[in-house]
Amino acid sequence: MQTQIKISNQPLDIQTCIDWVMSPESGGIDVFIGTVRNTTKGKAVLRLEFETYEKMAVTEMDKIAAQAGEKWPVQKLIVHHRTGILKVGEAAVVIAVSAVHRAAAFEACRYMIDTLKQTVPIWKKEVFEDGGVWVAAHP
Amino acid sequence: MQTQIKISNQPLDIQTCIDWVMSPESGGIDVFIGTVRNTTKGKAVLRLEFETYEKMAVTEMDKIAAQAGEKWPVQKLIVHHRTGILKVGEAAVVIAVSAVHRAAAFEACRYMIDTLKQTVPIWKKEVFEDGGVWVAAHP
Amino acid sequence: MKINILAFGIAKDIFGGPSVSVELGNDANVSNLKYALEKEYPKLKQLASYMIAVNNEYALPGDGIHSNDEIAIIPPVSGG
Amino acid sequence: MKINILAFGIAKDIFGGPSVSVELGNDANVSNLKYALEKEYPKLKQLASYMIAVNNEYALPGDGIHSNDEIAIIPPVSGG
Repeated sequence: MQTQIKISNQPLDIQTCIDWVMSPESGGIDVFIGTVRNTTKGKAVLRLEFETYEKMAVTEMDKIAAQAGEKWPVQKLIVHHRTGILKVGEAAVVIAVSAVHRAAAFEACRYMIDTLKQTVPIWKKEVFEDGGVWVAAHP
Repeated sequence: MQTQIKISNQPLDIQTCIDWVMSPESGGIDVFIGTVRNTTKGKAVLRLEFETYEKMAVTEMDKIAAQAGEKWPVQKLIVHHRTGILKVGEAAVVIAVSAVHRAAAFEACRYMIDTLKQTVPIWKKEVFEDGGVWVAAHP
Repeated sequence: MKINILAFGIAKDIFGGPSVSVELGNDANVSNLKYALEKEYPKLKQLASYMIAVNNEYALPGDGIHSNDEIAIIPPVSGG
Repeated sequence: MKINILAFGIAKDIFGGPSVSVELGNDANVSNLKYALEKEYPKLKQLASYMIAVNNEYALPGDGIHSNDEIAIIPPVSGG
Protein backbone atom coordinates (compact mmCIF):
# COMPACT_ATOMS: atom_id res chain seq x y z
CA MET A 1 0.00 0.00 0.00
CA GLN A 2 1.14 3.51 -0.82
CA THR A 3 0.01 6.30 1.49
CA GLN A 4 0.07 10.07 1.32
CA ILE A 5 -0.97 12.15 4.34
CA LYS A 6 -0.98 15.92 4.22
CA ILE A 7 -2.21 18.80 6.35
CA SER A 8 -2.48 22.12 4.59
CA ASN A 9 -3.87 25.60 5.14
CA GLN A 10 -4.53 25.93 1.39
CA PRO A 11 -7.75 24.85 -0.40
CA LEU A 12 -7.74 21.09 -1.03
CA ASP A 13 -7.55 19.83 -4.60
CA ILE A 14 -9.93 16.87 -4.89
CA GLN A 15 -8.95 15.89 -8.43
CA THR A 16 -5.27 15.78 -7.45
CA CYS A 17 -6.12 13.35 -4.63
CA ILE A 18 -8.14 11.12 -6.97
CA ASP A 19 -5.41 11.17 -9.63
CA TRP A 20 -2.88 10.13 -6.99
CA VAL A 21 -4.79 6.97 -5.98
CA MET A 22 -5.76 5.92 -9.52
CA SER A 23 -3.75 3.04 -10.86
CA PRO A 24 -4.06 0.46 -13.63
CA GLU A 25 -4.24 -2.26 -10.96
CA SER A 26 -7.34 -0.80 -9.29
CA GLY A 27 -10.92 -1.41 -10.20
CA GLY A 28 -12.55 0.82 -7.61
CA ILE A 29 -11.90 4.12 -5.90
CA ASP A 30 -13.90 5.50 -3.03
CA VAL A 31 -13.56 9.15 -2.10
CA PHE A 32 -14.92 10.96 0.92
CA ILE A 33 -15.11 14.74 1.00
CA GLY A 34 -16.07 16.51 4.21
CA THR A 35 -17.46 19.96 3.48
CA VAL A 36 -18.46 22.90 5.64
CA ARG A 37 -22.21 22.88 6.25
CA ASN A 38 -24.16 26.13 6.46
CA THR A 39 -26.14 25.15 9.57
CA THR A 40 -25.70 23.17 12.80
CA LYS A 41 -28.80 22.39 14.84
CA GLY A 42 -30.68 25.05 12.93
CA LYS A 43 -28.13 27.82 13.55
CA ALA A 44 -26.42 29.50 10.61
CA VAL A 45 -22.68 28.74 10.45
CA LEU A 46 -20.56 31.68 9.23
CA ARG A 47 -17.29 29.79 8.94
CA LEU A 48 -15.22 27.01 10.48
CA GLU A 49 -11.81 27.32 12.07
CA PHE A 50 -9.61 24.23 12.15
CA GLU A 51 -6.64 23.93 14.44
CA THR A 52 -4.26 21.00 14.59
CA TYR A 53 -1.39 19.54 16.56
CA GLU A 54 0.24 18.92 13.25
CA LYS A 55 3.08 16.55 14.04
CA MET A 56 0.86 14.28 16.13
CA ALA A 57 -2.04 14.54 13.68
CA VAL A 58 0.19 13.26 10.86
CA THR A 59 1.50 10.47 13.11
CA GLU A 60 -2.07 9.42 14.02
CA MET A 61 -3.24 9.53 10.40
CA ASP A 62 -0.24 7.42 9.38
CA LYS A 63 -1.25 4.93 12.07
CA ILE A 64 -4.88 4.61 11.02
CA ALA A 65 -3.87 4.39 7.36
CA ALA A 66 -1.57 1.49 8.29
CA GLN A 67 -4.47 -0.13 10.19
CA ALA A 68 -6.72 0.26 7.15
CA GLY A 69 -4.01 -1.37 5.04
CA GLU A 70 -3.91 -4.33 7.41
CA LYS A 71 -7.69 -4.73 7.49
CA TRP A 72 -8.37 -4.39 3.73
CA PRO A 73 -6.37 -5.01 0.53
CA VAL A 74 -5.91 -1.34 -0.31
CA GLN A 75 -3.62 -0.13 -3.10
CA LYS A 76 -3.31 3.58 -2.50
CA LEU A 77 -4.69 5.78 0.25
CA ILE A 78 -4.51 9.55 0.50
CA VAL A 79 -5.71 11.95 3.19
CA HIS A 80 -5.53 15.71 2.77
CA HIS A 81 -6.85 17.72 5.72
CA ARG A 82 -7.34 21.45 5.72
CA THR A 83 -6.56 23.82 8.59
CA GLY A 84 -7.27 27.48 9.17
CA ILE A 85 -10.43 29.37 8.31
CA LEU A 86 -12.92 27.69 5.95
CA LYS A 87 -15.99 29.16 4.32
CA VAL A 88 -19.28 27.29 3.95
CA GLY A 89 -19.03 24.74 1.10
CA GLU A 90 -15.24 24.36 1.27
CA ALA A 91 -13.65 20.93 1.69
CA ALA A 92 -12.18 20.25 5.12
CA VAL A 93 -10.95 16.76 4.32
CA VAL A 94 -10.48 14.57 1.26
CA ILE A 95 -9.85 10.85 1.66
CA ALA A 96 -9.41 8.66 -1.43
CA VAL A 97 -8.74 4.93 -1.47
CA SER A 98 -8.11 2.65 -4.44
CA ALA A 99 -8.33 -1.13 -4.41
CA VAL A 100 -8.66 -4.04 -6.81
CA HIS A 101 -12.27 -4.54 -5.71
CA ARG A 102 -14.67 -1.88 -4.51
CA ALA A 103 -15.59 -3.37 -1.12
CA ALA A 104 -12.08 -2.74 0.21
CA ALA A 105 -12.09 0.83 -1.10
CA PHE A 106 -15.46 1.65 0.50
CA GLU A 107 -14.70 0.00 3.81
CA ALA A 108 -11.19 1.43 4.19
CA CYS A 109 -12.42 4.93 3.28
CA ARG A 110 -15.25 4.74 5.82
CA TYR A 111 -12.84 3.42 8.45
CA MET A 112 -10.43 6.29 7.76
CA ILE A 113 -12.97 9.07 8.23
CA ASP A 114 -14.72 7.42 11.21
CA THR A 115 -11.42 6.83 13.01
CA LEU A 116 -9.93 10.20 12.02
CA LYS A 117 -12.88 11.90 13.69
CA GLN A 118 -12.25 9.93 16.88
CA THR A 119 -8.49 10.02 17.29
CA VAL A 120 -6.68 12.59 15.14
CA PRO A 121 -5.79 15.79 17.03
CA ILE A 122 -7.63 18.30 14.88
CA TRP A 123 -10.18 20.68 16.34
CA LYS A 124 -13.01 22.50 14.66
CA LYS A 125 -14.63 25.68 15.92
CA GLU A 126 -18.01 26.52 14.44
CA VAL A 127 -18.44 30.25 14.24
CA PHE A 128 -22.01 31.57 14.45
CA GLU A 129 -23.24 35.16 14.48
CA ASP A 130 -23.17 35.13 18.27
CA GLY A 131 -19.75 33.54 18.73
CA GLY A 132 -17.75 30.36 18.27
CA VAL A 133 -18.03 26.87 19.73
CA TRP A 134 -15.37 24.16 19.79
CA VAL A 135 -17.22 21.13 18.42
CA ALA A 136 -17.58 18.14 20.82
CA ALA A 137 -15.66 19.89 23.62
CA HIS A 138 -18.46 19.70 26.16
CA PRO A 139 -20.83 16.84 26.99
CA MET B 1 -33.31 14.88 -3.45
CA GLN B 2 -31.93 16.07 -6.80
CA THR B 3 -30.73 13.42 -9.23
CA GLN B 4 -28.73 13.46 -12.43
CA ILE B 5 -28.29 10.28 -14.47
CA LYS B 6 -26.25 10.26 -17.65
CA ILE B 7 -24.84 7.70 -20.07
CA SER B 8 -22.10 8.96 -22.34
CA ASN B 9 -19.54 7.66 -24.81
CA GLN B 10 -17.18 10.49 -23.85
CA PRO B 11 -14.59 10.37 -21.01
CA LEU B 12 -16.28 11.05 -17.65
CA ASP B 13 -15.42 14.23 -15.77
CA ILE B 14 -15.13 13.34 -12.08
CA GLN B 15 -14.73 16.89 -10.83
CA THR B 16 -17.88 17.98 -12.66
CA CYS B 17 -19.83 15.22 -10.90
CA ILE B 18 -18.48 16.24 -7.50
CA ASP B 19 -19.17 19.92 -8.13
CA TRP B 20 -22.76 19.02 -9.07
CA VAL B 21 -23.49 17.28 -5.74
CA MET B 22 -21.72 19.82 -3.50
CA SER B 23 -24.06 22.11 -1.65
CA PRO B 24 -23.90 24.40 1.38
CA GLU B 25 -26.40 22.12 3.14
CA SER B 26 -24.18 19.02 2.89
CA GLY B 27 -21.50 17.95 5.28
CA GLY B 28 -20.36 14.82 3.49
CA ILE B 29 -19.90 13.59 -0.06
CA ASP B 30 -19.07 10.05 -1.03
CA VAL B 31 -17.82 9.32 -4.52
CA PHE B 32 -17.29 5.98 -6.19
CA ILE B 33 -15.23 5.68 -9.34
CA GLY B 34 -15.09 2.39 -11.20
CA THR B 35 -11.96 2.17 -13.32
CA VAL B 36 -10.68 -0.30 -15.91
CA ARG B 37 -8.28 -2.75 -14.32
CA ASN B 38 -5.27 -4.04 -16.25
CA THR B 39 -5.77 -7.70 -15.26
CA THR B 40 -8.58 -10.16 -14.58
CA LYS B 41 -7.70 -13.48 -12.99
CA GLY B 42 -4.07 -12.91 -13.93
CA LYS B 43 -4.75 -12.22 -17.62
CA ALA B 44 -3.76 -8.86 -19.11
CA VAL B 45 -6.79 -6.78 -20.14
CA LEU B 46 -6.22 -4.72 -23.31
CA ARG B 47 -9.44 -2.71 -23.14
CA LEU B 48 -13.08 -2.86 -22.11
CA GLU B 49 -16.09 -2.45 -24.34
CA PHE B 50 -19.32 -1.27 -22.73
CA GLU B 51 -22.65 -1.68 -24.40
CA THR B 52 -25.97 -0.47 -23.04
CA TYR B 53 -29.70 -0.62 -23.60
CA GLU B 54 -29.70 3.09 -23.01
CA LYS B 55 -33.35 3.96 -22.49
CA MET B 56 -33.88 1.09 -20.05
CA ALA B 57 -30.53 1.68 -18.33
CA VAL B 58 -31.51 5.28 -17.56
CA THR B 59 -34.94 4.12 -16.34
CA GLU B 60 -33.33 1.54 -14.05
CA MET B 61 -30.78 4.02 -12.70
CA ASP B 62 -33.58 6.52 -12.01
CA LYS B 63 -35.39 3.76 -10.09
CA ILE B 64 -32.45 2.79 -7.90
CA ALA B 65 -31.63 6.46 -7.27
CA ALA B 66 -35.21 6.95 -6.08
CA GLN B 67 -34.86 3.88 -3.84
CA ALA B 68 -31.62 5.28 -2.38
CA GLY B 69 -33.45 8.54 -1.71
CA GLU B 70 -36.16 6.67 0.18
CA LYS B 71 -33.69 4.67 2.23
CA TRP B 72 -31.31 7.49 3.19
CA PRO B 73 -31.59 11.28 3.59
CA VAL B 74 -29.62 12.13 0.46
CA GLN B 75 -29.37 15.65 -0.93
CA LYS B 76 -27.93 15.18 -4.40
CA LEU B 77 -27.05 12.05 -6.32
CA ILE B 78 -25.33 11.81 -9.69
CA VAL B 79 -24.43 8.81 -11.83
CA HIS B 80 -22.42 9.13 -15.02
CA HIS B 81 -21.78 5.86 -16.84
CA ARG B 82 -19.48 5.49 -19.81
CA THR B 83 -20.11 3.37 -22.89
CA GLY B 84 -17.95 2.39 -25.85
CA ILE B 85 -14.30 1.41 -25.78
CA LEU B 86 -12.30 2.18 -22.61
CA LYS B 87 -8.57 1.93 -22.05
CA VAL B 88 -7.01 0.59 -18.85
CA GLY B 89 -7.24 3.21 -16.09
CA GLU B 90 -10.22 5.07 -17.55
CA ALA B 91 -13.35 5.66 -15.46
CA ALA B 92 -16.35 3.51 -16.42
CA VAL B 93 -18.69 4.96 -13.81
CA VAL B 94 -18.75 7.88 -11.39
CA ILE B 95 -21.34 7.99 -8.61
CA ALA B 96 -21.38 10.93 -6.19
CA VAL B 97 -23.79 11.43 -3.30
CA SER B 98 -24.07 14.37 -0.91
CA ALA B 99 -25.89 14.36 2.41
CA VAL B 100 -26.06 16.33 5.64
CA HIS B 101 -24.23 13.52 7.45
CA ARG B 102 -21.66 11.16 6.00
CA ALA B 103 -23.33 7.83 6.84
CA ALA B 104 -26.16 8.51 4.37
CA ALA B 105 -23.68 9.51 1.65
CA PHE B 106 -21.56 6.36 2.11
CA GLU B 107 -24.50 3.99 2.33
CA ALA B 108 -26.45 5.44 -0.58
CA CYS B 109 -23.33 5.46 -2.77
CA ARG B 110 -22.56 1.83 -1.95
CA TYR B 111 -26.18 0.87 -2.58
CA MET B 112 -26.09 2.62 -5.95
CA ILE B 113 -23.04 0.82 -7.28
CA ASP B 114 -24.00 -2.57 -5.81
CA THR B 115 -27.51 -2.38 -7.27
CA LEU B 116 -26.36 -0.87 -10.57
CA LYS B 117 -24.10 -3.87 -11.09
CA GLN B 118 -27.06 -6.21 -10.49
CA THR B 119 -29.90 -4.61 -12.41
CA VAL B 120 -28.87 -1.92 -14.88
CA PRO B 121 -28.70 -3.18 -18.49
CA ILE B 122 -25.09 -2.38 -19.25
CA TRP B 123 -22.67 -5.03 -20.47
CA LYS B 124 -18.92 -5.13 -20.31
CA LYS B 125 -16.67 -7.13 -22.59
CA GLU B 126 -13.12 -7.67 -21.39
CA VAL B 127 -10.77 -7.85 -24.33
CA PHE B 128 -7.61 -9.93 -23.85
CA GLU B 129 -4.87 -10.71 -26.35
CA ASP B 130 -6.67 -13.91 -27.31
CA GLY B 131 -10.16 -12.46 -27.62
CA GLY B 132 -13.06 -10.92 -25.72
CA VAL B 133 -15.35 -12.21 -22.98
CA TRP B 134 -18.71 -10.77 -21.90
CA VAL B 135 -18.31 -10.48 -18.13
CA ALA B 136 -20.70 -12.60 -16.00
CA ALA B 137 -22.46 -14.06 -19.05
CA HIS B 138 -21.69 -17.68 -18.23
CA PRO B 139 -21.84 -19.51 -14.89
CA MET C 1 -47.95 -12.28 -34.21
CA LYS C 2 -44.39 -11.46 -35.18
CA ILE C 3 -42.29 -10.07 -32.34
CA ASN C 4 -39.03 -8.22 -32.76
CA ILE C 5 -36.52 -8.71 -29.93
CA LEU C 6 -33.62 -6.36 -29.24
CA ALA C 7 -30.37 -8.04 -28.20
CA PHE C 8 -27.34 -6.79 -26.25
CA GLY C 9 -24.02 -8.12 -25.07
CA ILE C 10 -23.61 -11.84 -25.50
CA ALA C 11 -27.20 -12.22 -26.74
CA LYS C 12 -26.21 -10.17 -29.76
CA ASP C 13 -23.38 -12.61 -30.42
CA ILE C 14 -25.72 -15.61 -30.01
CA PHE C 15 -28.32 -14.12 -32.35
CA GLY C 16 -25.66 -12.92 -34.76
CA GLY C 17 -27.14 -9.42 -34.77
CA PRO C 18 -28.78 -6.66 -32.72
CA SER C 19 -32.31 -8.09 -33.07
CA VAL C 20 -34.28 -11.18 -34.09
CA SER C 21 -37.89 -11.91 -34.93
CA VAL C 22 -39.97 -14.77 -33.57
CA GLU C 23 -43.49 -15.86 -34.33
CA LEU C 24 -45.70 -16.17 -31.22
CA GLY C 25 -49.39 -16.83 -30.51
CA ASN C 26 -51.49 -13.71 -29.96
CA ASP C 27 -51.88 -14.37 -26.23
CA ALA C 28 -48.20 -15.16 -25.67
CA ASN C 29 -46.41 -14.37 -22.43
CA VAL C 30 -42.75 -13.95 -21.49
CA SER C 31 -42.41 -17.65 -20.73
CA ASN C 32 -43.62 -18.58 -24.23
CA LEU C 33 -41.15 -16.12 -25.72
CA LYS C 34 -38.23 -17.61 -23.79
CA TYR C 35 -39.24 -21.09 -24.92
CA ALA C 36 -39.40 -20.00 -28.56
CA LEU C 37 -36.05 -18.22 -28.33
CA GLU C 38 -34.29 -21.13 -26.64
CA LYS C 39 -35.61 -23.54 -29.30
CA GLU C 40 -34.13 -21.37 -32.04
CA TYR C 41 -30.97 -20.37 -30.12
CA PRO C 42 -30.10 -23.20 -27.68
CA LYS C 43 -26.93 -21.35 -26.57
CA LEU C 44 -29.18 -19.10 -24.51
CA LYS C 45 -29.55 -22.00 -22.08
CA GLN C 46 -25.81 -21.87 -21.39
CA LEU C 47 -26.04 -18.33 -20.01
CA ALA C 48 -25.83 -17.83 -16.25
CA SER C 49 -29.34 -16.36 -16.59
CA TYR C 50 -31.22 -13.91 -18.76
CA MET C 51 -34.28 -11.71 -18.41
CA ILE C 52 -36.83 -10.31 -20.81
CA ALA C 53 -37.64 -6.62 -20.69
CA VAL C 54 -41.00 -5.36 -21.92
CA ASN C 55 -41.19 -1.63 -22.61
CA ASN C 56 -37.97 -0.93 -20.68
CA GLU C 57 -39.02 -2.83 -17.55
CA TYR C 58 -37.98 -6.27 -16.37
CA ALA C 59 -40.87 -8.66 -17.04
CA LEU C 60 -42.07 -11.72 -15.11
CA PRO C 61 -42.64 -15.10 -16.81
CA GLY C 62 -46.43 -14.67 -16.81
CA ASP C 63 -46.46 -11.12 -18.21
CA GLY C 64 -48.23 -10.82 -21.54
CA ILE C 65 -46.56 -9.70 -24.74
CA HIS C 66 -48.29 -7.52 -27.31
CA SER C 67 -47.31 -6.84 -30.89
CA ASN C 68 -46.50 -3.18 -30.24
CA ASP C 69 -44.36 -3.76 -27.12
CA GLU C 70 -40.64 -3.03 -27.15
CA ILE C 71 -39.10 -6.37 -26.21
CA ALA C 72 -35.45 -6.94 -25.30
CA ILE C 73 -33.38 -9.84 -24.08
CA ILE C 74 -31.20 -8.93 -21.10
CA PRO C 75 -28.27 -11.30 -20.52
CA PRO C 76 -26.42 -11.03 -17.17
CA VAL C 77 -25.55 -7.37 -16.70
CA SER C 78 -22.00 -6.25 -15.88
CA GLY C 79 -21.93 -2.45 -15.76
CA GLY C 80 -20.06 -0.26 -13.31
CA MET D 1 10.62 19.44 37.50
CA LYS D 2 8.94 22.10 35.40
CA ILE D 3 6.84 20.72 32.54
CA ASN D 4 5.64 22.71 29.57
CA ILE D 5 2.26 21.64 28.15
CA LEU D 6 1.07 22.48 24.66
CA ALA D 7 -2.61 23.34 24.35
CA PHE D 8 -5.04 23.24 21.41
CA GLY D 9 -8.67 23.99 20.74
CA ILE D 10 -10.70 24.70 23.84
CA ALA D 11 -7.75 23.89 26.10
CA LYS D 12 -5.99 26.91 24.66
CA ASP D 13 -9.00 29.03 25.62
CA ILE D 14 -9.05 27.56 29.14
CA PHE D 15 -5.33 28.15 29.63
CA GLY D 16 -5.50 31.56 27.99
CA GLY D 17 -2.62 30.68 25.66
CA PRO D 18 -0.97 27.98 23.56
CA SER D 19 0.99 26.49 26.47
CA VAL D 20 1.29 26.44 30.27
CA SER D 21 3.93 25.29 32.74
CA VAL D 22 3.32 23.14 35.78
CA GLU D 23 5.64 21.98 38.51
CA LEU D 24 5.65 18.19 39.02
CA GLY D 25 7.64 15.70 41.12
CA ASN D 26 10.51 14.04 39.25
CA ASP D 27 8.73 10.66 39.08
CA ALA D 28 5.41 12.13 37.95
CA ASN D 29 3.02 10.28 35.66
CA VAL D 30 0.15 11.37 33.40
CA SER D 31 -2.34 11.03 36.22
CA ASN D 32 -0.33 13.41 38.44
CA LEU D 33 -0.17 15.88 35.57
CA LYS D 34 -3.94 15.81 35.05
CA TYR D 35 -4.47 16.36 38.77
CA ALA D 36 -2.13 19.35 38.79
CA LEU D 37 -3.73 20.84 35.67
CA GLU D 38 -7.28 20.40 36.96
CA LYS D 39 -6.35 22.07 40.25
CA GLU D 40 -5.03 25.11 38.40
CA TYR D 41 -7.69 25.06 35.61
CA PRO D 42 -10.90 23.55 37.04
CA LYS D 43 -12.74 24.20 33.77
CA LEU D 44 -10.88 21.18 32.35
CA LYS D 45 -13.25 19.03 34.41
CA GLN D 46 -16.19 20.38 32.40
CA LEU D 47 -14.83 18.97 29.14
CA ALA D 48 -16.48 15.87 27.68
CA SER D 49 -13.03 14.27 28.14
CA TYR D 50 -9.40 15.05 27.43
CA MET D 51 -6.22 13.09 26.87
CA ILE D 52 -2.55 13.75 27.43
CA ALA D 53 -0.11 13.12 24.61
CA VAL D 54 3.54 12.37 25.37
CA ASN D 55 5.92 12.73 22.44
CA ASN D 56 3.07 12.73 19.90
CA GLU D 57 1.41 9.59 21.24
CA TYR D 58 -1.67 9.24 23.41
CA ALA D 59 -0.50 8.39 26.95
CA LEU D 60 -2.10 6.20 29.63
CA PRO D 61 -2.66 7.48 33.21
CA GLY D 62 0.31 5.47 34.57
CA ASP D 63 2.79 6.54 31.89
CA GLY D 64 5.76 8.44 33.26
CA ILE D 65 6.62 12.00 32.30
CA HIS D 66 10.16 13.22 31.85
CA SER D 67 11.46 16.75 31.71
CA ASN D 68 12.50 16.52 28.06
CA ASP D 69 9.18 14.99 26.82
CA GLU D 70 6.89 16.92 24.50
CA ILE D 71 3.61 17.04 26.42
CA ALA D 72 0.27 18.18 25.03
CA ILE D 73 -3.27 18.32 26.26
CA ILE D 74 -5.76 16.89 23.73
CA PRO D 75 -9.36 18.00 24.28
CA PRO D 76 -12.11 16.10 22.37
CA VAL D 77 -11.06 16.06 18.71
CA SER D 78 -13.41 17.15 15.94
CA GLY D 79 -11.54 16.98 12.64
CA GLY D 80 -12.87 15.79 9.31
